[in-house]
Amino acid sequence: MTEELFTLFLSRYNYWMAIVLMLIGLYALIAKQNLIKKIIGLNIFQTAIFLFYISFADVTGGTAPILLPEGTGALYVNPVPHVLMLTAIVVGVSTTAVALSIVVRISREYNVIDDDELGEVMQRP
Amino acid sequence: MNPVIAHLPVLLLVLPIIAALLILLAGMVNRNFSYPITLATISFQFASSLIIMVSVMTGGTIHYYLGGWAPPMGIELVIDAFNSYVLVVILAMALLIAVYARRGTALDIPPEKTVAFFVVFQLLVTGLCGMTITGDIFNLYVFLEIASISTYALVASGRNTRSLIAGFNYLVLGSIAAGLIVLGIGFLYVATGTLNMGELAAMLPASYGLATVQAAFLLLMIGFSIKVAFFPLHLWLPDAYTESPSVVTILIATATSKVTAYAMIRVIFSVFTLQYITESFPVTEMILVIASIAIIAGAVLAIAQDNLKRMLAYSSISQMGYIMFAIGIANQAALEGGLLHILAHAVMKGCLFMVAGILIYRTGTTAIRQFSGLSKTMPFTCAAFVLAGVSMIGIPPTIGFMSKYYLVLGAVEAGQYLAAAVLLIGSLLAVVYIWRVIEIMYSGSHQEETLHTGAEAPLSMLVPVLILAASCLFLGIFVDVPLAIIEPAVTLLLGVG
Amino acid sequence: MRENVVIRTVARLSIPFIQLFSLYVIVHGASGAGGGFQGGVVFAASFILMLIAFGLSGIRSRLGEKGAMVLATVGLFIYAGIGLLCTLFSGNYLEYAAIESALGIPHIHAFLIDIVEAGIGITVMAVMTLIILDFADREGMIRD
Amino acid sequence: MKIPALIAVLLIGIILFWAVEDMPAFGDPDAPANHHVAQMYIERTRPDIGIDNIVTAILASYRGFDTLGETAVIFTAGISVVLLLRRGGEQ
Repeated sequence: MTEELFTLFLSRYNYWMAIVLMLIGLYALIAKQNLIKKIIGLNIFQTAIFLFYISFADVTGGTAPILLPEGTGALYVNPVPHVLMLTAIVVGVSTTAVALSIVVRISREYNVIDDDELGEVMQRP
Repeated sequence: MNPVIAHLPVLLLVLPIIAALLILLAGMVNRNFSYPITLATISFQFASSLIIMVSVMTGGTIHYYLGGWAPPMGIELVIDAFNSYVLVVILAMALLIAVYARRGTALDIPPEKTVAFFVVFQLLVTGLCGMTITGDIFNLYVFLEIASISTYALVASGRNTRSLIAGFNYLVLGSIAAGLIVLGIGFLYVATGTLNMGELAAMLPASYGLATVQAAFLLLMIGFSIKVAFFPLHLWLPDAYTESPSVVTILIATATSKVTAYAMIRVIFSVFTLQYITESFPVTEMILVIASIAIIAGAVLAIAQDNLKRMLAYSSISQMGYIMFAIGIANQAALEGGLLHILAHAVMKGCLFMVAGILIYRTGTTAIRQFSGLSKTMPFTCAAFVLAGVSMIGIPPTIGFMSKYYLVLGAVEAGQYLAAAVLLIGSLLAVVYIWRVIEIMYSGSHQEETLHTGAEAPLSMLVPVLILAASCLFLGIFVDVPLAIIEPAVTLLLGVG
Repeated sequence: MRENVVIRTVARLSIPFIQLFSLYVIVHGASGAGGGFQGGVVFAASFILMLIAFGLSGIRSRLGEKGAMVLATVGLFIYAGIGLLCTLFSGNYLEYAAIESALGIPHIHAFLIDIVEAGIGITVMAVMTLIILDFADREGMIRD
Repeated sequence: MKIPALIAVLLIGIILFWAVEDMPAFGDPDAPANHHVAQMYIERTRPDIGIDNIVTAILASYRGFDTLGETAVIFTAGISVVLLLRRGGEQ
């Protein structure tokens, strides 16, 4: 049983790592009080998703998905997740940019970037 | 087919993106140019959506292969009865909101920001259209992000600085949702190796038993539930609806929430199937329970509110529960009711939020108790509120009654009498929170509060409100018109399984 | 920021190379690692270096907010416009093969991909610069 | 906020770790994801498009519409930052 679990872990350690990273990011995103730390958590969360996609694209012994000269037989890794993640990276950058600009505005208007203090601000009429 | 009409599905998405560029460039020359271009573009989109709906009804489902690559290699746009209907609903709302926005933005958006506001507004509408008509699940995510990022910015764009905090909280929860959705898409891709929705539906049954597929389903459901704000995951919604500029509130309450609900239904019934949620991975009972809690809890919370916009926001949570309720019952009548409720809720809530926007515009307050006697100075606006409110409660012959009638019918057919009772309780609770406002508006006992500065609302704001209020009535009387497209849509959704 | 000779000299020397490299990355996208997004970000990095070394006025004299906004629209317009061009040659949207068969020029497919990548690169570069400019301008942290 | 965060992490974590069990092993060439569409792209990039980089071929041609959407996303972000941060008197 233990051995089985261990093999299961070893053959799929990439997913475990991605998931652990994802959960760290998710925790920071929800639990951290400082808004900038929340954004860092968001970035960790998104990066873990990239890692997940790229890692399942891998093929043992495969080379980068750039075609070798004709006639050379080669095993290529899966190119699709790479394409999808290029798109997702751009989305991540865009989200971060908007998030940071909202935080800049918040700090300009209220002079705080802390969730607790903002909660007090929201309580005021 | 006429070449322009053949390309209409993609022109519907691409021309507005180019128009958004034009809005920006023209707006840099003169800020007053941006609004007419926005209005013209959204009118074009609405006209195209009508043409598309007619050609879908006569000629069947439209497939458009982008780049000429047939799926699964390329991305396709698929327009069938279901999404052509949703497309018309959201674009009709977007057009009315665009008309309303001419004066509606004046209060909330500083004049130097109007250009950027309309660019982002246009991109949001386009993103929603893209979500509606795409047939590729990753493309759905890309358009979801266009819509989400523009929504975060629009929510935070107003003069009201509290909207920044609401916008940030929305961004955090929305990003978690988007992350879970893209993860779910990844799991589906791992299990099947394709991203095309039609092909996923064909290939998934072979791997229904895999934990990967079941996790993908759960992740997608959690993600979409956050985006739609289904009950326990609604935390971002009240603040975002209350604090954001009126025009943005109307748009996200009507168009955005409807399209996200559409995407959820599409994923449940067209990627997974009816058979999956009833047999392989039975979740309908659970969805029904959550939906019932959402209907009751949303309505109870709405009763407790003193701020008109916040009350309507909680009412939205309750009303979106009705759509989820239809998924939980999942038979012909209930889904017809659910799809009809997409239209009904867009029309009613659009009208109510527009009235709320007018009241803020004229009186500067959203506190319900300060609305006493408003019916004397603003008779048309208040009459529209009454009509939409009556529809919200579900009194015949309004559209709100018809959608709830079909939902009850579906629940009874399925033998879920308790669930049918929940719908009636929800309506009773709606009476309480809607009637309270109407009573204050028409009683006029506290005349000492002299905030009734303006007379009736400006015409460009009043006309959309009156159109929507009339629609509440006439769509209910002539309910066969929307049902003509809803029936084939439901058959399509259920027929796959 | 006080004037710093070392930073300014190094920046002045390396900025042209960074920009040249970014163009290489964009053009190289068809045959090897690279692409519009990556190249655009590298190009934007050169502007960030410029901002750090020469301050806001140093970068504004080369690319201001208005210029960046116009460039962002130009890049996106190139992409969307090429797609529309394909529909004029009776293909589907973004169907480069339609242009290839209509004009009879071989390899135009790869050429169009390069143009599209350049469009992406321009938009990404312009938007990144725009974001940096808007952030830097407001906080009063970076001065000349 | 610590307790809701832990609950969310626990919930999502259980779903994810449960899903891993049925995933293909790391680097498995026989995984469904590495077959079907991925193989088609690898085989047809050269005859269809005539460039070497498969990722670019998919990005710009096969799934070009995604990339148009991606460019629109970054444009949206740029204008959103302008909308949020820029003060008056500059237009």
